[in-house]
Amino acid sequence: MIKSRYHISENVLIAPKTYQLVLAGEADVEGEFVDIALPGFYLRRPLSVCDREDGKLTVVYRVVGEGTKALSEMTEGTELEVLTGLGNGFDPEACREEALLVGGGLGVPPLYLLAKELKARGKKVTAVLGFNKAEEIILADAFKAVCDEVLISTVDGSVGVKGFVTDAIAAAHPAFDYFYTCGPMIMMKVVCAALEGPGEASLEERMGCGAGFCYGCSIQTKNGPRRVCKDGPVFKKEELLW
Amino acid sequence: MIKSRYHISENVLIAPKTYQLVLAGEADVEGEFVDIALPGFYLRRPLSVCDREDGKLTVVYRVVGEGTKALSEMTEGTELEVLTGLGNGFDPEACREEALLVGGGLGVPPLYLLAKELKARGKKVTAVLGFNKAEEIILADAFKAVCDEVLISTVDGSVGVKGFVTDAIAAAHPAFDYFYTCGPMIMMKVVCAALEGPGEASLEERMGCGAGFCYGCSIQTKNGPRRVCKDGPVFKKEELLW
Amino acid sequence: MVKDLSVGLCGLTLKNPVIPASGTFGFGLELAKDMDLNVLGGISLKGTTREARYGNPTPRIAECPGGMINSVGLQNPGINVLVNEKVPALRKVYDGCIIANISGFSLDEYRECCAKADVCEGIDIIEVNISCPNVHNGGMAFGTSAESAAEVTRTVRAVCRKPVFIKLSPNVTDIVSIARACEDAGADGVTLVNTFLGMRIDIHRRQPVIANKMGGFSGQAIFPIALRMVYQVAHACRIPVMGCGGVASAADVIEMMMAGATAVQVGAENLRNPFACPEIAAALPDLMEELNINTLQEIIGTV
Amino acid sequence: MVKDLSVGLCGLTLKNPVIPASGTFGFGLELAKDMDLNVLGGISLKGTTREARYGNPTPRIAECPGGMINSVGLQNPGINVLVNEKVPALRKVYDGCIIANISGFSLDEYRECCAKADVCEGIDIIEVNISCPNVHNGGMAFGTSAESAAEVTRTVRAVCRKPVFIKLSPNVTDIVSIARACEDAGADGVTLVNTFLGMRIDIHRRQPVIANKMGGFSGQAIFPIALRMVYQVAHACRIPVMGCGGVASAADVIEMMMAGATAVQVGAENLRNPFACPEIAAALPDLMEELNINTLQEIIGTV
Ligand SMILES: Cc1cc2nc3c(=O)[nH]c(=O)nc-3n(C[C@H](O)[C@H](O)[C@H](O)COP(=O)(O)OP(=O)(O)OC[C@H]3O[C@@H](n4cnc5c(N)ncnc54)[C@H](O)[C@@H]3O)c2cc1C
Ligand SMILES: Cc1cc2nc3c(=O)[nH]c(=O)nc-3n(C[C@H](O)[C@H](O)[C@H](O)COP(=O)(O)OP(=O)(O)OC[C@H]3O[C@@H](n4cnc5c(N)ncnc54)[C@H](O)[C@@H]3O)c2cc1C
Ligand SMILES: Cc1cc2nc3c(=O)[nH]c(=O)nc-3n(C[C@H](O)[C@H](O)[C@H](O)COP(=O)(O)O)c2cc1C
Ligand SMILES: Cc1cc2nc3c(=O)[nH]c(=O)nc-3n(C[C@H](O)[C@H](O)[C@H](O)COP(=O)(O)O)c2cc1C
Ligand code: FES
Ligand code: FES
Repeated sequence: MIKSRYHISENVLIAPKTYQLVLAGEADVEGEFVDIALPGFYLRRPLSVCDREDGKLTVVYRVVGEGTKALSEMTEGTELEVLTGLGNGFDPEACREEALLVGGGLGVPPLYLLAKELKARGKKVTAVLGFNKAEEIILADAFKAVCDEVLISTVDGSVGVKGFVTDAIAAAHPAFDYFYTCGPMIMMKVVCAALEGPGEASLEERMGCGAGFCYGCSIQTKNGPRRVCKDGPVFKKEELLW
Repeated sequence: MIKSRYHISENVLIAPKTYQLVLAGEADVEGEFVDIALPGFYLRRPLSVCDREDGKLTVVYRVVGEGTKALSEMTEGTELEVLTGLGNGFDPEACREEALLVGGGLGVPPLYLLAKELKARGKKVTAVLGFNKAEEIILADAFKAVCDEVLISTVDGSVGVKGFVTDAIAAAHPAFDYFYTCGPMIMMKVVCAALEGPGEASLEERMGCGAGFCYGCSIQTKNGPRRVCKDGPVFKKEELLW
Repeated sequence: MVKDLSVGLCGLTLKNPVIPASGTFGFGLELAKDMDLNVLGGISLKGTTREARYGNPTPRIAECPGGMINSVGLQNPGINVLVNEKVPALRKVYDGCIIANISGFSLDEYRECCAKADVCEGIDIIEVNISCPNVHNGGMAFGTSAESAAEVTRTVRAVCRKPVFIKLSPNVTDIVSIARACEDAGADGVTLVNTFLGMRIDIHRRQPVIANKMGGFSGQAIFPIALRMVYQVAHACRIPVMGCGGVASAADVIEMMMAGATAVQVGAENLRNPFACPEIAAALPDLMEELNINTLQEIIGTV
Repeated sequence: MVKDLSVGLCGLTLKNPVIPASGTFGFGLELAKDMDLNVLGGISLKGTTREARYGNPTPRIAECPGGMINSVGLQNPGINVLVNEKVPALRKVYDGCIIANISGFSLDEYRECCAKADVCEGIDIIEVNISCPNVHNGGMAFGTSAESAAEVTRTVRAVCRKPVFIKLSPNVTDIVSIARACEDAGADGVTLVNTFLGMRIDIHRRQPVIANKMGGFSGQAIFPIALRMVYQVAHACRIPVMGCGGVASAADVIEMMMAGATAVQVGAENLRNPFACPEIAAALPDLMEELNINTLQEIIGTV
């Protein structure tokens, strides 16, 4: 865990209420998510790392409350204090040859970095990305540039398969030996139940410290209590009790 | 009382820990002091108006705590929410012909606007300005440009009369029919006791609302309780109990 | 869709639930030139005692993170000036609910002041402060036990025909038992909460910031504790609750009402923003729209 | 001039008064890789009970202006794991004062846990939490009356040779009477304060934010109330006080000490800034210079 100052080098609207934030600062740091201090707010805001290179971190966030609203109003050059090196991310080594990535909404961005890591290891990568409607689609081109195949589903059918990610998977039957999923809890639960074989899911929980010492984010797993921020946020499918 | 947004058009160091702040916004507004909201601080900071023209307000402040420190670090263009139209200032009409202005340290700035107002009414104005030492002298040239005579005292004798404002007055014996004083409480008390004839003094008190409705700043006077922010901050010498 | 902001309180109808809290809005008159008072659902006037009081020595104000301490100490011109001058003058310019806030150092004083407030035409509700922590041997003692709270309630109840609200102190182990005691003793409602006893030290001068050492702490900082007490009392009593403590926005008003408050008082926030109450009242309709609320009355105590 | 930050506490010497508060720094080990723990005067470990506990359902955390609510609910691996694994592991990397924080649901549980902590070599001080508001029928009941607080104190005093601090709840009418009762029952010191019972409602979902409805409110917001209690107790009792509640800076540490605290615990601030304690300890010498303080010991209770 490292506490350091970053400055905003980009903070742009990429879909309704959804922003892509690029932070420049400290050279490449580890960690699945960052925890950003926002002036005037008591707790930090955890956001998953979507991409990372050349001392720049990209996160994609949706405005859901006062904190993300304040963040969305910050301009280029604004300094932010950020905790990095947090959380255990997806394990690209767990996949033997063919990976299936299943993302829903704001769960899509963290899978992007994983897709790059899997490709760097020579794996075949299929991504299934689910959204509510056409205008909410994010990062589709970025995934297409990296993955072997990208399937899109929308609830209203405006783009790709009409329905949920599971409908897109059922229709295309992609081959995979390991899956990775991130998105709304209910989506991940359904995905874990529907897909046979091993995989892992990235959870979300209200956090205090974000760094494993306040036990504010504990969940019960088959192996006893686990901290989402430190032992996760990514957990193996077999471990999860839902 | 008006609440409006100003932006900083100047915020420069003019003496050790002492800054001149020019706020641009709302056209000329009344009031002896303004009450500035500082992000991250619960209460506003009251600062006396030193000058006012063309929709610009000048205040001079010293860094004494966290709030003024934060203010001193703000750059040009920063927006601030300000309450204006607060307090009853000095009464330039109270002087018949010859006015004596007695200021000490950060009590000097508010007398500047008064000096201009007295001159506009054709009065003769003598200003006695007291400081600790040469480097802390502020606004001397501004006063010289406006007043008929300016006497300086410094505690260490580095400039002008060595000692306090009362020493400078005792040495020069300026003629006056009314005096106005602003500065440390102890200075004003001594000035009011030493000077014969009528005059008025500008008090300071910790404030809640700054606008006369919380009764946080009350003092006892010969005429009963008075609110420094609303009934003052300027009070007639005869009224004060010290 | 037009939003209905009105709430019913002891047979009165308030045009909206937003009320400046006692001591943080003077007698209303001080602000009459600066805003249209008639946008306010009610106004709780400065705490009044039998005799005129100067209050405590200054400094009376200390800043804190997210709040402030005051030790005004019930400066007021006395009950006769209230009923003969202040209330009639306010009534001329204000058509909403006028709440007289009464403090006392003895049962006699409470009885006498409340009786005078009861026959004062302009006053709609009598709010009895048994909680002010600033006065030695004063309000604090009455507000910190169920027995003495009930005693004050019975005393004033006997001399009032108007609705009587007892304003409780949060500096207690069990707020519910005190509220219940007031209800049983005939209170028409309770206002909660008053300030917390707090203190700050000036580490440079090595002295308390407040001349009186301690004072009443309030402001945004206390909101979660006040909200909890409103929730507990509203779910344990049948009389209405005026929620108070740390309210600073329209969202806070809604949160207090969902916790069980019928009306909501705004205190220290007025000191940092004299226009807080009119701004909050004006912001309510849009927020109601966002939250799918058509009438405020319907959300009271829904959580 | 070299500054002396050390303070004496029940015969122990702390290298400085800065101590992460129980529950906000895990068992110390969680942060051992991220900082040099040895810059801390002491560490109060996560609250421990007889049996392992998972604690309360999530969400357990709610943000507030200037503070937060937690309802962790004493998640811990049980006293045996504490004394056999956690403390020995921490002792290997940490040479300061190790404080075991013990909670219980019965006198028996307190007795058994404290007895085990007392014979655990690495533990220097036993801090008995009689105040955690998260557990039904739990700590709250013990901490809210002088009698039951004294009862717990006597019970654990009888089985401990190490210094025993009783950690008090601020959710009480009269903190002084409770502290005095603990002193009379043999406590070597008191820690004050624990969290305030608080609540937040999510107005969009119309539900409490915290799964358990209410939880413990703490952080900067409570500083003025905590400071007042420290002042009152330090001036009424002869045993040392560990001050806690809203401390977020070196200036806050000095203010707590001037109010009467011998050592100062930092709680929620660690959650928003994991490096808060080392940063505060590092900032003390310069601040002492500015305030003309040479040894911290000399300022304790000077106001
Ligand atoms: C490990 C992790 C990774 C995340 N990654 C992303 C991401 O990449 N993009 C994105 O848009 N969002 C992400 N989130 C959710 C994001 O943290 C919240 O949307 C954000 O904190 C909301 O802040 P707010 O002030 O706008 O909302 P408010 O509701 O005003 O926040 C109030 C409090 O609740 C917390 N909170 C609110 N919603 C959530 C939530 N869903 N999860 C956790 N805490 C919450 C806030 O952090 C804050 O403490 C992630 C959450 C976690 C735990
Ligand atoms: C009517 C009036 C006019 C003033 N005009 C000027 C001016 O022109 N130039 C100038 O330098 N100062 C002036 N002051 C004093 C100025 O308001 C304080 O120095 C300033 O508020 C300190 O803020 P801080 O955050 O730096 O100090 P802190 O000590 O951190 O402030 C803590 C709290 O105490 C209050 N406070 C601290 N010192 C004073 C004080 N001396 N008077 C009133 N409140 C105080 C602050 O407003 C704040 O609420 C004036 C005060 C009043 C009442
Ligand atoms: C400056 C000031 C003066 C107050 N005077 C009174 C009073 O006279 N009577 C009373 O019942 N409450 C008084 N209070 C308490 C408030 O009415 C209110 O109950 C308390 O401040 C909590 O609300 P808040 O957090 O919104 O400030 C006063 C509060 C402040 C800040
Ligand atoms: C997440 C969290 C967990 C806590 N757990 C405990 C605990 O196990 N035992 C205890 O005595 N106090 C516990 N506390 C209370 C703190 O130790 C401290 O007394 C309180 O938070 C006030 O200090 P603060 O305002 O600095 O947070 C906890 C506080 C927090 C925020
Ligand atoms: S948020 Fe503190 S342990 Fe996970
Ligand atoms: S500061 Fe509120 S009346 Fe003067």
